[in-house]
Amino acid sequence: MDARNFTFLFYGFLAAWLILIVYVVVIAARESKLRNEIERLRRMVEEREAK
Amino acid sequence: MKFLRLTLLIASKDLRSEFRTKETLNASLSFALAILVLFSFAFDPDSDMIRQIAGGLLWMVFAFSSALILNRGFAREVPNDCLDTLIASPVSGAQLFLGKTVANYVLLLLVEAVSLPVFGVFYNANWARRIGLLALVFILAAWALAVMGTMFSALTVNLRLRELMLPALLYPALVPALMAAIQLTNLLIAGDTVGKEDQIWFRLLAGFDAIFTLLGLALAETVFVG
Amino acid sequence: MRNPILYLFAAVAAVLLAWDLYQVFMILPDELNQGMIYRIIYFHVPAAMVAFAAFFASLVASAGYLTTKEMRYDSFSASAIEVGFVFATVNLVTGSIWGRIIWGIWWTWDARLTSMFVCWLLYAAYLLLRRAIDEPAQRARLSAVLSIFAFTDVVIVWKSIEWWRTQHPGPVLSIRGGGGMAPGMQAPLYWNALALALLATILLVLRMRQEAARREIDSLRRQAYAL
Amino acid sequence: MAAESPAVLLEGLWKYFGSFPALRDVSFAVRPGAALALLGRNGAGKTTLLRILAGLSRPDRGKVTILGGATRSAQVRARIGLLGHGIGIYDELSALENLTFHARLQGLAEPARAAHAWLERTGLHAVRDGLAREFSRGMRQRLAVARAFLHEPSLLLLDEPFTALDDRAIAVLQGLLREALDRGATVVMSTHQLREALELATDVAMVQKGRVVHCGPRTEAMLADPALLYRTYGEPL
Repeated sequence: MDARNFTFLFYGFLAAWLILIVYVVVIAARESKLRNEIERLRRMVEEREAK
Repeated sequence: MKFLRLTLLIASKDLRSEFRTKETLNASLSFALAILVLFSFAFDPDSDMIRQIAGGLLWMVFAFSSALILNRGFAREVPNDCLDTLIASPVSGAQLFLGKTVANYVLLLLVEAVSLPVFGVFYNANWARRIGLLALVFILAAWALAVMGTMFSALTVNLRLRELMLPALLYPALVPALMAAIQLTNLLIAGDTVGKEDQIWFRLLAGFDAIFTLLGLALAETVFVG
Repeated sequence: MRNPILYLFAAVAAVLLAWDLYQVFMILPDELNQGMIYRIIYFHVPAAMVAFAAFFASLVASAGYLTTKEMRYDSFSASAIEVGFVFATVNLVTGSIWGRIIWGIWWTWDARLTSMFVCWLLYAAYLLLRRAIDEPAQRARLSAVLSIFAFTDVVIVWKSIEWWRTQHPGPVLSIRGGGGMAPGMQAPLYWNALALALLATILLVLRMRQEAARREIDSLRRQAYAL
Repeated sequence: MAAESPAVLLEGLWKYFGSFPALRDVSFAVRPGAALALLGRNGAGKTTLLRILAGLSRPDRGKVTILGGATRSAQVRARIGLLGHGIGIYDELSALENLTFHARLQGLAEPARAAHAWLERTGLHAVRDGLAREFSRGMRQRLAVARAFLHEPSLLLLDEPFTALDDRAIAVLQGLLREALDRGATVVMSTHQLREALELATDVAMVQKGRVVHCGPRTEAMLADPALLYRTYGEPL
């Protein structure tokens, strides 16, 4: 019982941290996507203004 | 009094155009009946089984078939920009919301009134033993469906994914009310009394109705006017 | 991550979490009935606290948006719900793992668990709704209304252990009048809640910057197509 | 006459979609009995402006006074007539039911009588019991015009009123607009049909990228050369 007890405690903490880490990764990925989108639109606005 | 006049005007307009075509009502009813038939094949309905699944089955049927009605409530206003015309007219957001809710409520009660006897026939259930309280459950829970459904269909009426968003929002929000309705329906169809322990479900239903009716009335104007 | 205050928050959170882990694993004894698994409470309960605090903050910000129409409130509200949603997920997952040991099952449909799951679904629907609306002001308005509606379920989760007899334990913390937990065991829980709250604040700030970037994208897009 | 308060008064109006300003510091007044034509390219902000006047949308900054009251107040809403892009007619209801519903909605004392009278005026009385969805396009449009006019509104808000109409409906609408102006009603309309609009208009406002760049009386020169304003403000038509 106690061995399983310990394993599951480990799983619990692991799962909790994993969820948080995944979220941080999601945020980071989104960050670069947003930055690219802003760049793209800025260029588009400049181009259209130049015309 | 003036508040109710315009509310009822909206409701009667909706009901009149629904009863003219009966499109939604027919679709919703045949959907409800189809589920009832399918389930009677899936389970071998003996009296013990009925005791356990009656509430769940009935409220699943109502919840799913009501989505058609609730979706249509505001979708009806979309084609010719009728919603804009209504919002610009002297009817207030709260009156419009309540009128739509009442119209949906009447249609939902109709679906329930047809489905319940059909359920009794298909499943050999003697559902009328505690008809008074059962009616109260249906009246309260149908209002919960109507009020929540009308609010969320007002929220989603102008969205691209209207038909997809409504169920995604509506069903989680309805869970407390549906749970209460299922528990009480199970008890009452089995002919049991509602003990002290189960009073909470009635309170939950009534509270749900009251809170969301008030929230809906308070926020309707915000939802309609951008 | 350029803001020094954020670094400070991160440092404090890290120290607190390390100290807490030390306390929880090295100092505190096993619980009488549960053995060592009870230690999961130090994540399970603070995660719920943080999630509910975030949802409440979003409720306030939503009301703020509806009265002032300031987009800042909308950014805050959306960010708080997303972060709160993550912590709600942590709460559900850790709870489920705990339940597997204590009750022998991953999940049971009692009032507490069900209402929490519904709460999770509702806020997931909120995040879905935001993606379905393109026009920023409309998105802000409608999601503010949904945030207000959804919060009623948080109240139900909160009160569920008093309203129903649930498999989930009743209040154990002394601040809610429960007495199930020794004071020595409660202190690390509060400290951990503080640490997670700091972590949530950092995530919230990062997330709000992204909302600002999104707003810029919206206006650039309008500009580009209006030219 | 000079002391009369304006029918529509806009002061420093801003409307944002996100951070994009669709209306930027719009201010003007329309005196009672005037017919204002809002000109401008698509996306200039004409529809946004009309939606704010109709109470369908709230400005983010600035003040709107309509017929001496605030938009969205019940008294004001009972006095405006709106004819937008959509016709605001229910397809499953008959012509008579549609008009009776709107007459009730507007709180008319004798809704049925008003409905019959307006069916008569728009030449739809013979088909009053036909469902709106069975009507031809032109008939539906005339029904929509009747719907917008039947409570004799003091302020008419028309968004591109001539665009979707056929000749007969345009004739009906023009007749009704003249009559409304004669009884002292105010008209604000956005339009691309320059000639029809300018013939009716007493005033003209030019909207460009959310700004009102010109607002003044309609002149004979404009009537003679409908594109004049567009050329003056450097906007190719």
